[in-house]
Amino acid sequence: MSTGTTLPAGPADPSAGRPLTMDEVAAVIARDIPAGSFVNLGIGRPTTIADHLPEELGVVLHTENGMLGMGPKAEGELVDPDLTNAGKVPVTELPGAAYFHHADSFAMMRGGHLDVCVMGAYQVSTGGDLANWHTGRPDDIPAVGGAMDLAIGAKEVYVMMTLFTKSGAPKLVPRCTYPLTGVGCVSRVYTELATFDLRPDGVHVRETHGTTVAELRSRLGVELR
Amino acid sequence: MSTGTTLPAGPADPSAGRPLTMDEVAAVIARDIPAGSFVNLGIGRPTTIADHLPEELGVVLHTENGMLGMGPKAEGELVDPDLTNAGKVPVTELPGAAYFHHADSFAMMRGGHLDVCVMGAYQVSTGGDLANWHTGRPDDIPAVGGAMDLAIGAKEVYVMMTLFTKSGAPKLVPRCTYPLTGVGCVSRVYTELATFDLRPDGVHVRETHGTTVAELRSRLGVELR
Amino acid sequence: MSRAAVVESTDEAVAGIEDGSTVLVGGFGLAGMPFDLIDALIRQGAKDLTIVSNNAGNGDVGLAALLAAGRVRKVMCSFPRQVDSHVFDALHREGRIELEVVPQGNLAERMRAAGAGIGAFYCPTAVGTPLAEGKEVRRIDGRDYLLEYPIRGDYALISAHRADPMGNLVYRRTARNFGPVMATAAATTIVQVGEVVPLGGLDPEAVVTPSVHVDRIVRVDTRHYTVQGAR
Amino acid sequence: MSRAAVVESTDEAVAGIEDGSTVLVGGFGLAGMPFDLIDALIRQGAKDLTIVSNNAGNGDVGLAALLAAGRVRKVMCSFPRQVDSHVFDALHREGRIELEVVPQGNLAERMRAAGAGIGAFYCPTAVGTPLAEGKEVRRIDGRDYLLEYPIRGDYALISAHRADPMGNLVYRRTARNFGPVMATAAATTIVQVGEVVPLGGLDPEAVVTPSVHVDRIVRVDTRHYTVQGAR
Repeated sequence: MSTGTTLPAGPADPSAGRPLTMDEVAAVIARDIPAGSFVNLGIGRPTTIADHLPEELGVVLHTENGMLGMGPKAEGELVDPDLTNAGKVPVTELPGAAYFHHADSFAMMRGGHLDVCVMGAYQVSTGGDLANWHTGRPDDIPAVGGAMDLAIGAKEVYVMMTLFTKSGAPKLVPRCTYPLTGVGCVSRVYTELATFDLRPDGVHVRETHGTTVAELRSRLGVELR
Repeated sequence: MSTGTTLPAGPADPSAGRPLTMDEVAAVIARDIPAGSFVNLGIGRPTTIADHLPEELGVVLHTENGMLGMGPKAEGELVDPDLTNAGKVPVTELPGAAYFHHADSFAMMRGGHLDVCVMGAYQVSTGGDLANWHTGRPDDIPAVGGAMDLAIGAKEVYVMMTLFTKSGAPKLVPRCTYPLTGVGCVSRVYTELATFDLRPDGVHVRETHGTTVAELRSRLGVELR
Repeated sequence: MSRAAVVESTDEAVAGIEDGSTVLVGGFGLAGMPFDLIDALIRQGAKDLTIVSNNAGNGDVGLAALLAAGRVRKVMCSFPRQVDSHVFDALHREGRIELEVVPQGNLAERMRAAGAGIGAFYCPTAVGTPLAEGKEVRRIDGRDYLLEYPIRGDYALISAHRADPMGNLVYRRTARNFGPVMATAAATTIVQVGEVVPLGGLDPEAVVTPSVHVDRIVRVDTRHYTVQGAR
Repeated sequence: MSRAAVVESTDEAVAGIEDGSTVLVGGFGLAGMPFDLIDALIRQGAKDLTIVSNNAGNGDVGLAALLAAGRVRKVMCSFPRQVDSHVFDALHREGRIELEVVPQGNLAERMRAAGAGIGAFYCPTAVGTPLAEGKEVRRIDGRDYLLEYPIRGDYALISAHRADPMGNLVYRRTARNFGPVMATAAATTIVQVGEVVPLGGLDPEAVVTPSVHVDRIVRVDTRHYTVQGAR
């Protein structure tokens, strides 16, 4: 895994002095994924990271419904009802792909064979707990899909989310109030304002976008290193 | 499974008024295997049962090293080092065969998907305990292979053996003295002198060859029904 | 006895499914969903069913139609809530259908355990979450695991691409999903396929579901449903 | 980072295997035995190894040669005693090699558990036998099971038929045996293949071991050993 903290300049480098768009966050994540990694991109926003992964990087995408070597979204003639991603969106197949059944697919995930998984979240705790499957509202129909399997499976679990809710509440929190998806599983959180490394000794700010560590510390109310 | 006790006349029907040869025992077992069954034939003598299974019976042979649809022993040009049975003897492939890896092969066995397995034995107890993997002699190198998996896996476990050791000791016994392969797993025992059904209410003699139930009772020293 | 039978109609394929059965239903969303078998099951009339499937129906077809027909007592699935799962949503909110949410990988692995003769297994998924409630926890090599039990089906209804007359199956792309696992986990496995090829017409190296796991096969015409755009 | 590398020699393929490693070695008898990788491992010199394999060597080649070279501390296998296992037999009788006998299906399932992230599982095999000694027994639904733990490898040495440059593998006939399971169960999986085909040269539906489980690939010339006539 990439562990450096210096950022190469380039198209994915924001250095804009302003918060990133979520598409720019996707580009930042793509930049941090090591060449040749096996990666699972969660349903929703994380799926867009694929658009920022140059082919020459050789990243292989896993979709938990049973495929390695997933290609871009299928359009027009390429749409095949038998070939979708985990979000049930039609996708394509790249050379060197392989299909497998669900038990093998989740064995691959649970067994720690995938390098990186990126998911969205309602909340992440400073200790790496993840909440992204259930709002906890009593009238909400719970639906977990593969989120809990992904949370405990990949070597590195990254979260891609906005740092605050629409009403301004922090989503990186000392302790999750939403029902948990996994415990202590998230190692990095990518947001529009900053990227955080969640380490045993605390939360480290990896980079900021249009804000400062001091400002983040004050807005989040958590310890930052 | 076949449960009838009347025997059709035919080449496999001994009715010779004498003990059977082991090849004739193989023929008797073949006669009792229902059409279309999935069957695993153990290493050694049970392998010869295949020679008595007419093709039109549609019995499918499983070999635990990873194949369904195993054909006869390979000779000459047909010998392929990549295609052997569980005894590591070169075999052939029949139309409709399928290959799979060891975990899937033993899942198939352990999961109860095979109808019949036939194995040899040192001893079988009247309660269906099987001893066929270890002589118990301290200087013997133990080697179990798939015997314990087969013992607990198939829907019906049949044993094919001589009824007495070379020194005349019964091999169908009240209690095995050899180390066990499986507990209460054998449902039928085929020997040169008789076929026995091991049922919850005791040992039933299914047929005899050149002997009588009374004589067997006296020689074996076990209850027979 | 246990060799697969190629039957002539989907009605024949689903004959005998009893009220109260647990039925494993293949498919992930629409891909691999055995629509024709489900339609036949609706005609057949079995009720009080427990359905094990990844989702709880899409739109008004397939599982959703079975649910709408009032035949299902309980659904075990990983992801009932979808943009087009209005049939399930309404039944559930009305308290007319029971739901057990199982993480997707556990759903697969628990059926695999049933097919493989495993009594139970320790799984790291869902530890410390609400879905761990009531489950035994065990620490192994410093990590916590939950004890998970097999999910067995009385029947599996699945869809495959091609079969041979023995019952060997191959699938197509991600429509494979739960099919091979469910085929091992049910007492009776019923398969709809697009084509039955002659014996010897499948490469033995490429067979995904070996014949021993298949009981009934029926050929159906390929139907295409609108692919939904959301999960 | 984790993408497979196609290397030029078997020596390169086995480079870095440390003394004391647990090495999973594919093959069932001679079929699927990675002879060239084992020969390279003998040259490489790692010692004090634990070998996990179905058998404990045949004749004087492959595993038997590794054993004869004195590099193996312990063998975990299902069937050491064969007509031509004289190398192992002698070492074992002299007390120079440790043996753990594991039922063949448990050997496979325990490696599968390692590859699948399962902490332990309850297995009905060997209940009430000497191989149950020291194992936890649990009654589930009226049947007894033994608790079995994963077997993990530091390395797996396996043989496959063809690879593509990504590391996807297909096997040939019953030479498949333990290869696909071992590939999932080792930290580093090293594969000898008869042919490396161009990318796209393997049917994605027929891939048996997906690339994610493979680390190093080396092409070797096919060698045929005498097929033994007994178990």
